[in-house]
Amino acid sequence: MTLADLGVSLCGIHLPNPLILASGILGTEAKLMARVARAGAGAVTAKSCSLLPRRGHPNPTVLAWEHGLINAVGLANPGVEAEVKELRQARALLQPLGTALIASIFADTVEHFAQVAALVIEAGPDLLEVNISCPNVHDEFGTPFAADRGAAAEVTAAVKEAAAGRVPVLIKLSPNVSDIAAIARAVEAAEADGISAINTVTGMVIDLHARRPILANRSGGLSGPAIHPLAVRCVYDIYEAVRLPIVGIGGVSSGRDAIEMIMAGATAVGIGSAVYEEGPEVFGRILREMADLMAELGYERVEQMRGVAHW
Amino acid sequence: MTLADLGVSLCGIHLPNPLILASGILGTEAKLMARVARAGAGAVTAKSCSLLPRRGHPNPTVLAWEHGLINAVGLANPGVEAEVKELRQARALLQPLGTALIASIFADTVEHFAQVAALVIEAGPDLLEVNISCPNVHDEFGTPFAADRGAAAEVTAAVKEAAAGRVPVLIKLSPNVSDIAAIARAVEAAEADGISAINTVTGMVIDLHARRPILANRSGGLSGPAIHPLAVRCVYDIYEAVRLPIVGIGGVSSGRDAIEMIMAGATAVGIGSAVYEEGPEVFGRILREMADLMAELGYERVEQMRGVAHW
Amino acid sequence: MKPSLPQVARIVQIVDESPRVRTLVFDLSMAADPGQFVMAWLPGVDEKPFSLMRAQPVTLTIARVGPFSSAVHRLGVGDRLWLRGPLGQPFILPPIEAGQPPAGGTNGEALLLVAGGCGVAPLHFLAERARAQGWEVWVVIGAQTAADVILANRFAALGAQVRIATEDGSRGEQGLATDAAERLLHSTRFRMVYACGPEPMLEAVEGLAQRYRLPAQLSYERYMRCGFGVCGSCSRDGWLVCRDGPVRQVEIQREER
Amino acid sequence: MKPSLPQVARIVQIVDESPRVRTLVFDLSMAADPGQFVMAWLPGVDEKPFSLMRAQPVTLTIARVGPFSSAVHRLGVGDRLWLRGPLGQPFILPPIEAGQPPAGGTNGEALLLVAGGCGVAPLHFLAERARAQGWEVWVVIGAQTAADVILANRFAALGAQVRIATEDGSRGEQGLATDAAERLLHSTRFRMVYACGPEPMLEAVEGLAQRYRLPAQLSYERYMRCGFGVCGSCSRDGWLVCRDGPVRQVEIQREER
Ligand SMILES: Cc1cc2nc3c(=O)[nH]c(=O)nc-3n(C[C@H](O)[C@H](O)[C@H](O)COP(=O)(O)OP(=O)(O)OC[C@H]3O[C@@H](n4cnc5c(N)ncnc54)[C@H](O)[C@@H]3O)c2cc1C
Ligand SMILES: Cc1cc2nc3c(=O)[nH]c(=O)nc-3n(C[C@H](O)[C@H](O)[C@H](O)COP(=O)(O)OP(=O)(O)OC[C@H]3O[C@@H](n4cnc5c(N)ncnc54)[C@H](O)[C@@H]3O)c2cc1C
Ligand SMILES: Cc1cc2nc3c(=O)[nH]c(=O)nc-3n(C[C@H](O)[C@H](O)[C@H](O)COP(=O)(O)O)c2cc1C
Ligand SMILES: Cc1cc2nc3c(=O)[nH]c(=O)nc-3n(C[C@H](O)[C@H](O)[C@H](O)COP(=O)(O)O)c2cc1C
Ligand code: FES
Ligand code: FES
Repeated sequence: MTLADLGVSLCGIHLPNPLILASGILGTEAKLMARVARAGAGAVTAKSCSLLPRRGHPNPTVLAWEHGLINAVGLANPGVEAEVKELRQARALLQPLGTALIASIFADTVEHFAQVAALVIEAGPDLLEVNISCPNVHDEFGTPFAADRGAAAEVTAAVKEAAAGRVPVLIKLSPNVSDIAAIARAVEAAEADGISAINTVTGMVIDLHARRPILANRSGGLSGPAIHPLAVRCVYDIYEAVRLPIVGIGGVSSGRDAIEMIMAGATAVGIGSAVYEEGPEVFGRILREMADLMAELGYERVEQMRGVAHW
Repeated sequence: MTLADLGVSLCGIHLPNPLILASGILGTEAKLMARVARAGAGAVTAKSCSLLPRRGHPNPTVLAWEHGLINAVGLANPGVEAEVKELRQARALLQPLGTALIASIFADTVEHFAQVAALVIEAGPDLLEVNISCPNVHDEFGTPFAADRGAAAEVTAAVKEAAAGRVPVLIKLSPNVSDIAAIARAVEAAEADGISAINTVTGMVIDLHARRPILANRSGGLSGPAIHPLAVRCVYDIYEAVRLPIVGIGGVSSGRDAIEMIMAGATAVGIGSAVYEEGPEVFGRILREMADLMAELGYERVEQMRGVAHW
Repeated sequence: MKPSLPQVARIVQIVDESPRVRTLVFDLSMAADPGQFVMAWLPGVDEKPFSLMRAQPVTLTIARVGPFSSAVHRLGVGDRLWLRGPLGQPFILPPIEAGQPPAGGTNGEALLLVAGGCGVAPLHFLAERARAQGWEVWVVIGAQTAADVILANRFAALGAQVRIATEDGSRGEQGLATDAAERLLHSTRFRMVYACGPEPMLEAVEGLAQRYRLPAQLSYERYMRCGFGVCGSCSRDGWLVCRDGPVRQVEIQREER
Repeated sequence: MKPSLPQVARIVQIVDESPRVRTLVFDLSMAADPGQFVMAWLPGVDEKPFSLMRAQPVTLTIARVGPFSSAVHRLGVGDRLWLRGPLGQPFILPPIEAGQPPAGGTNGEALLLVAGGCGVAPLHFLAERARAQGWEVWVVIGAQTAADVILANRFAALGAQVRIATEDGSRGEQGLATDAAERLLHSTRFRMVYACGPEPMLEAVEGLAQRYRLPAQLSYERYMRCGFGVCGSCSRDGWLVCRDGPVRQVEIQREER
């Protein structure tokens, strides 16, 4: 079994293997993304960017607890203009490696989503991921776009129009909803090309001596091993609901976890927090574990495993 | 610091300490509940019961994964008639220990909730917990009552009417929603006496060799350490939203975790999956840890810590 | 949390012990003690507890009595079952005092094992351990009829003294296992009584042990879900078969007078 | 996942090193090596990285330069700070070959430490370790003016050779730390060069090390969020100061001709 057998096609884009660096992890710099690509990632996602630069929240912003990470970086980013430069450089570095580049965007309004999308596409990413887990400012309760079928569909339609067929659009869903399949259906109806699931799970860690939440933002997003079965369930539910390809993300830290995601229905698998334990080299280990497991399970290609846990 | 100092009042009911055995864990038999009371619990919650007996889902129904448990017992229970007998016996066994008894009910319709409530109250529990994390059959999508403000409020109002002031009513909320505070507000408006939060988080574990979810029900409820920061966040959000007492439940397995819940706003703290590691004796250990930590932090009574993480 | 997800295991050998009972040997080993059990999962069918008949390699002796056990009986060599465990509290051998039991000897004290139905499985595992420590082991195997007597020659091969009791007298002594056990208790000095089988048999053995002023260890069965002391499904008046048991230690009762 | 939540620590001693720099000693110890750092959290204020000046007990040397460091300077003995770590890759002492360095001697090879600003903190920790292993240690402390020179007599107390360079010549040699370092490199045989300080200084030291064909270890600073290689905030062209560093190993370059 050679690594070449791990290749998959995501929205028509060939990935040398199904492992994708998730957004917000090491995706701040072109050279850092190239390093992750060299470590084995089949695609890398850049840190989500917005129209204007954002400083993000004050520290503490990222912590490791016993069963995962929690973060409230607050979507710090240099703004789309600087991001386009970084993405162009990343693209040049990734192309010889055969690694796909995924741009990630977010915004506060539907209109801004469309604007950032149009601008970021200029950098020529292979795919565009739309992070809709941010609050919807049109909504009186500040409900995140990802928690509302209508808002999620509106963003999808606006970004799709801005993309004008130049790049496939992945909509990244939040697990902090009661029915993720319903959101997935809304996003499919609005003609998304694929779905990324999941973003982080809202949580909080309080320090007893400080008598307050440790993150400056109080609550933050949980990721890593703790959220893995929750993510697998979301991918499973979405696969039952829609025909779109899914990037399964959440707590994947082994070949076993990655194949579990694929059996739940994922076409490709995002890796974020697992970088914590062993750095970018985690990609190589997971790929080796996947290849060994596929041989043991009698699979020759990744697609053969996709969705087999549904029957 | 003696254990007596750990006493709290929950909806006017005195608990010798804030630790409550959560519903569905060892709450199947009067003698088992008495055993947990002797091990140190300040209150014990019986397994949720319904109008008619239920066999529950076929096995596998309960599994331990690396960071917690996952279960789909399917609310197996002997029905309210048998439950009343068990609760009466439990009450007799608990009274000399000073441990409070909490009955737990669920149903498929608002009317059935009221009926089970009226029947179960005959057993004379100290508190009544209403598990609304089951699907709402009035809703075309089968949304759980706990995921819908209107449905949650309706159940609350119906059970409150059935209880007719004879027993305080706790509504148990689900974390599988986008805005748990909104549900809490609806439940408060419908005159709940308190809130229990949280029930399990929906998840799934797939076996690679079997190529299917391990639980016979496919998906199940995650509990234990993995969900603790999610539960703390829910309690924190609910405390900001309502004035009701809160039973904080989810992944509590140490004195630190319990105090974290209380600082987030909990009046009492549920313990479920932590029984896995060391059996009912876990209550004694957590109480000792709480007492030691309170001494270290300079608190003399549990109420002094309640909600201090809000400022 | 120590993980306890099911592990896949392949059947490498099947031995028919009787028309209704077969022993399955797997390509998996566990660190476990006699009396401990595993939860065996057959995807799409069910998950049920089974005592280890041996742990290295994992070996189960399963009677065909209902849907799940029948499904297991339909499996052949090369087929798979998923196991989680070992679970529960094991049988405990009496502490060995200095120089005792002497190799091959017993210092006048032996162990009495009383098995009914599939209760032979964990007791065979126990007999193996006990013999390895030099204990003299007596086994009473109870069954309805000759065809249901299982593992008798395996016990004999371990060097255990075997007594068979069938209700219809078609093999060994006629009567219940506990009758045969009582006759042994008359004639031999025992240190400990172990039993696994139907609950009425366990009750009778408890009575016998008390009468002969011997400590006993009895292994129980109950419907199980979690298998690790959380769900409360297997409670016997507050005693959890899965976690506190399946083996219950019965001390010598003070004489009441 | 190894947990790395902040641990509360109480200040047990404060030493003013200069008008702008103080050393805080905490009631907490860590297993850590010189060059590693901690993230220090002051609830309601901020969380920032600081090199360990000592690990047992944890000791930090902090310059008052902005909002966070000023808030730390407002703390007194008995006040608390929350620390997580140790984080990052440490300085590495050269391997000791059999019988070398001889106790108290150096076999003609010494270690050169070049410190600018708060860079003295981790280098003091390193000097302590190196001296304990018997290495001869030379330290160059660079500062703008005499008042900014810190820890000089502490290094001397360890038995290190101390050279001071101030830009205004108010103490020690006049000029940059790297000028003084170059003079030492002329006259003494060194085995390794270590440096911590402002980035232009590190660049100059790297050039010196290359010129004198010595390996170097340089410690960098960058704005940090996670401190453990996840968020990408501290990247220097793909090299993560928090995880790959803060210490960068510079091998002896092959001569280009
Ligand atoms: C700790 C523990 C250890 C066990 N060890 C073994 C073992 O080593 N071997 C084994 O075959 N079973 C063992 N069992 C029983 C086993 O778990 C199942 O109950 C049995 O396989 C029946 O399941 P089923 O679905 O086939 O039939 P069911 O439909 O559950 O049962 C059919 C009928 O058979 C009865 N029955 C259940 N088990 C037995 C039995 N062993 N012998 C005779 N009648 C029975 C039931 O009471 C019921 O009336 C053990 C149970 C426990 C709790
Ligand atoms: C790995 C690492 C180790 C560090 N170790 C130490 C240490 O041991 N002691 C220490 O005092 N700081 C150390 N720092 C710097 C420290 O983390 C903070 O940057 C510093 O305390 C300034 O924070 P502030 O909020 O007070 O000021 P800011 O507003 O962040 O900074 C104010 C100004 O001071 C400059 N500045 C930042 N750090 C220093 C410094 N050390 N000396 C002079 N000017 C500076 C900034 O560039 C800025 O212009 C270290 C940083 C890293 C990355
Ligand atoms: C520090 C950090 C920063 C993140 N930033 C982003 C982001 O900018 N945009 C985004 O869509 N997701 C972001 N995420 C979410 C991840 O992309 C991913 O969905 C989540 O962490 C779950 O995957 P994991 O368990 O493998 O980490 C971030 C996660 C972490 C831990
Ligand atoms: C095996 C099992 C069965 C449960 N059954 C019920 C139930 O019947 N009713 C209910 O309200 N909650 C039930 N729960 C949820 C628990 O009461 C609790 O809310 C949840 O497990 C989180 O707490 P923990 O992390 O301490 O276990 C069950 C949980 C488990 C693990
Ligand atoms: S089977 Fe769950 S407690 Fe015994
Ligand atoms: S501070 Fe996050 S990667 Fe270095």
